[in-house]
Amino acid sequence: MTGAELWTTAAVFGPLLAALVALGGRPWTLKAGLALGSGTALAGSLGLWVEVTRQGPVRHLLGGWGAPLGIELWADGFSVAMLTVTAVVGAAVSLYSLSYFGDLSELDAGASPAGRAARYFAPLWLLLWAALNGIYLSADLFNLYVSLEILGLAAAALVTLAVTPKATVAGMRYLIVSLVGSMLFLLGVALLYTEFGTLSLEELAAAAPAGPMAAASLALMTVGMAAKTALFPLHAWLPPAHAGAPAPASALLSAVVVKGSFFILVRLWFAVYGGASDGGLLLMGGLGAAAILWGSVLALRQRSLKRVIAYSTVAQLGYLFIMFPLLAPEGLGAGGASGPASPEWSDDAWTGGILLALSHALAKAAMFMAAGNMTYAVARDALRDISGVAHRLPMSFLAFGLGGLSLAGLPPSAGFVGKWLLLREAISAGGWFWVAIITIGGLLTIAYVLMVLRHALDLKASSGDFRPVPKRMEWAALLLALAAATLGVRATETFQILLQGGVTPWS
Amino acid sequence: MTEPLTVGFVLDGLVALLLVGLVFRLLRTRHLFEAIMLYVAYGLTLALAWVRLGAPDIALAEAALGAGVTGALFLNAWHRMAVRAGADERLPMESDP
Amino acid sequence: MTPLDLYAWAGVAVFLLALHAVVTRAHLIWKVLGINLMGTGVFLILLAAPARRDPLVADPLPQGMVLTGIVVAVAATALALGMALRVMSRTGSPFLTVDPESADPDPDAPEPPS
Amino acid sequence: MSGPTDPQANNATGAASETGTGVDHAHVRPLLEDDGSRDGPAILTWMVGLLLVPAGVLLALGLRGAADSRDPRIPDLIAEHLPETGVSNPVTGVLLNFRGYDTLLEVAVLVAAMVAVWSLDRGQRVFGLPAGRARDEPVLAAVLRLAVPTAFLTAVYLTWLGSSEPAGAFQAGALLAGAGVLLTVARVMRPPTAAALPVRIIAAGGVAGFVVVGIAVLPFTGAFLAYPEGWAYPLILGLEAALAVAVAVILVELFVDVPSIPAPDSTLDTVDPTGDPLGRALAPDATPPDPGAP
Repeated sequence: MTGAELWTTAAVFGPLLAALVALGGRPWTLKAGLALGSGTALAGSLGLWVEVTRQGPVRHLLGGWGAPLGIELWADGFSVAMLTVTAVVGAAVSLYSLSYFGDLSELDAGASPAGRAARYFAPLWLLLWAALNGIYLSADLFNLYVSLEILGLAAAALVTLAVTPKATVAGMRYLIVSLVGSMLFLLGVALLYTEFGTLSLEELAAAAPAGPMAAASLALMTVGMAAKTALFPLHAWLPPAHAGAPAPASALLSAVVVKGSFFILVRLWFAVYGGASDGGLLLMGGLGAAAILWGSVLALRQRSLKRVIAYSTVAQLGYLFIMFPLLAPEGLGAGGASGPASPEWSDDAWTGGILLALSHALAKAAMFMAAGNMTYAVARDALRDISGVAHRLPMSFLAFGLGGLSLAGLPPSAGFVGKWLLLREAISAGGWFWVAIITIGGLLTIAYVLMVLRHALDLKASSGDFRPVPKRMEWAALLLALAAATLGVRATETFQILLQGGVTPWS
Repeated sequence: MTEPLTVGFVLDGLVALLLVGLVFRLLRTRHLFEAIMLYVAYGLTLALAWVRLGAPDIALAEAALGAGVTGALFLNAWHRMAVRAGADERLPMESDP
Repeated sequence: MTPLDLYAWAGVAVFLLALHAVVTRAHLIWKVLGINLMGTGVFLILLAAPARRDPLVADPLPQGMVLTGIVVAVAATALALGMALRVMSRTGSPFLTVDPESADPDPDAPEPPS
Repeated sequence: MSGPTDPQANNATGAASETGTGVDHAHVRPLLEDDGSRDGPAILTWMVGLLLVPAGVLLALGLRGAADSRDPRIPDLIAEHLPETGVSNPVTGVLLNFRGYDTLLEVAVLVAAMVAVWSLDRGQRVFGLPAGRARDEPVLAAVLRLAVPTAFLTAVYLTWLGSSEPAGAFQAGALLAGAGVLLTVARVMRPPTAAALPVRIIAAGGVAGFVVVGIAVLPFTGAFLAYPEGWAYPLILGLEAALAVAVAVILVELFVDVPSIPAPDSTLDTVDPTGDPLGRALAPDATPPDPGAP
């Protein structure tokens, strides 16, 4: 047994075991479960970070079989980066949830919606966490499908912990989209297995899938995963679901859950399909650009706090898809000509794009938690109702502002470094369209963040009723926001880990 | 069409056709109960298809889980809706303490 | 054309018919039925299409995948039905009638232009 | 707020259909029948259909003759390594040895669905005979006396048989669940409740067994779930037994614990849609609305 086996086991099976502990239904089992899950996930991701830095990508042959008969866990820099940011966000949200759901000693009855939410948030979230870590580490197509199903069921259930009719409907819609997406993915898996006789991502990459059936599989799996990632124009389910869920669930869904299917998309398009075709990459980038504009404009038009943040997620996810065409800069000048993409991958686009995904996870979790604090305090969600809340919750206000700073891409945040790298790549490749989109998107982000801050600072219409917010909830939001705002300073370490394995780890 | 037309081939053709026909019917009908009954029939036909495809493990699982348990889950949901709609009062709903 | 092809084609037909129903039918229970049937369509393809040594015995690996898939489908169907029932208990309708996009939480706020 | 979202209207129609003597046809139709008026315009239905036809043709062409034209590498590999798995049924070998991790996650999906269903609504409302009635119904009593022990024995047999013949834990679990649902509906057995600790422990036992075995063998074989030499058969049999029981309990839970309409706790329907998503009152000391209040 080497470090790889130990740390991958901790990252996947630690949270899974913790979910079973949390199922005990007593206040202490919930706390023990969250502590065990956070601890094993943090230990696993840090251990793998060290391991991968030292010896490059590592693997764990589950059952001792290895591909193609067995299932392999596989960790490269991309996996480790996603694991780590999920662990950090997850630990903070777990801490936050202990206070948000109120007095845990009253949850035995489970009769009130609040009691049920307190009781079932932890087991659902820990199952989801195990599934996410499983996705980041999986090197097997069918295993990805099973993990995705855990992810989808638990995520939809987190939305319906909120009892309003709107949240129930939003959760149902999310579940339907998620299940249909899984089915499309599964059909793609079936076609690939029929055609190439393997489920291992690495063997598939070696087979360099091409031809009509390979293309059909990629199309099916891309539509399925794009729906789960809420890529424009399949995003309509996201704002009501993320805005309607309880605050800790919103933070997790926006910050890390959508990244699970995004991770699979990146793995498929680049590691397995070797970039597919230039035309396909440009299409994905175009959808990302549309998402940035559409999501940002709609965020500006919202009248409720959490919906602004939810639409901002639609927009920010767009940036992650702008990375697709920029990774193969040679394809940009060709104006959409199809054909195999260039094998020369752009390190700038890769590190910039993934850094944006990481910083969005930190910033968005902080913003949803800060928003959760504000709505917790006034028990209202409209922008008007949070007027003047900045004076009573200065820490949450600061957390929201710092998160917004990172989203908008102002220095020294990680969002700044990520956007700057993408911009540099776009400029050097002559892709002026992408330069314009990135810039406009940044300005719109500043606009909707300022819109929220202006309401929060508005002294004239300070609301009367105010519920005190536990300090732990304020600290959790602020710490994550600080991490997002200062990650840019320590970006070098992230670059080093992301280049372990790089864009195409199996070539 | 190089193979000779055998009894087995005709049987497989009929099973495949029946599968598609049942699905078409159950997705088009407007009556929930009818759709659920057709779903159970589809599950049992599917079990037959698994036997023909040389997968007896799956046939057993399909009959028990696919047609049996899933059919029961749909019927359970139907019953809860029927009680709400006042259409079925034979088995009353009871709340356990 | 072989008997196996017939089942694979039936799988394609079932998958697409079910997908069509999920997209176009508004009643939640039919949507759940459709999602479940999409899965069975994939199972048909998985057992009929991959290579096999003995024409009378399916490849054991897809058999394992399908068995796993059936259990996952039962779990997903059960939750989807439970959630559909809760939608009916909260909104009184088996359709997704409360459009989460339309209503603004603040009744006094000006409607966002659309 | 109006129409179907109005909590008052919701309660009123619920009460009417419960107290009314006849069948409320106006109300049955939207729930149990679908006249299609809520579906999108017909042109949309046709356009989606037309889009899917070429997809179907392409897939059908691509799959034509697939089974015969490819190299059966995996079936050969499985046949070659089956003796090392400790079982002789190749499907069981795939499920519990080659791809045991998938089976572990598959049971975790069941657990996730069960927890999610528990989180949807309070308690459980079981449809069935009044308590104790099963004894007065000779036919039902006879069926129960015959079917339940048979199902139990068959389940044990199927679990054991799985190592060599087409059977296994999931089929056995489904059979046990059938017996459990029968007993519950006949009110012979109290339905297992979400609050009962034994239910949680048994339901979690499948995943827990897998993870504990997987971690326990890690120091000896250097890989998660890699059974040590000679231990494969007993470990697989033990895991199958835990799985069968866990699957049975989870399936019964999924049957009895889905919400009913209307939910009896009317407080849920009076949640202020603009306020706290968990329906809590603003003031920390404010008492929640009385569920029994008219």
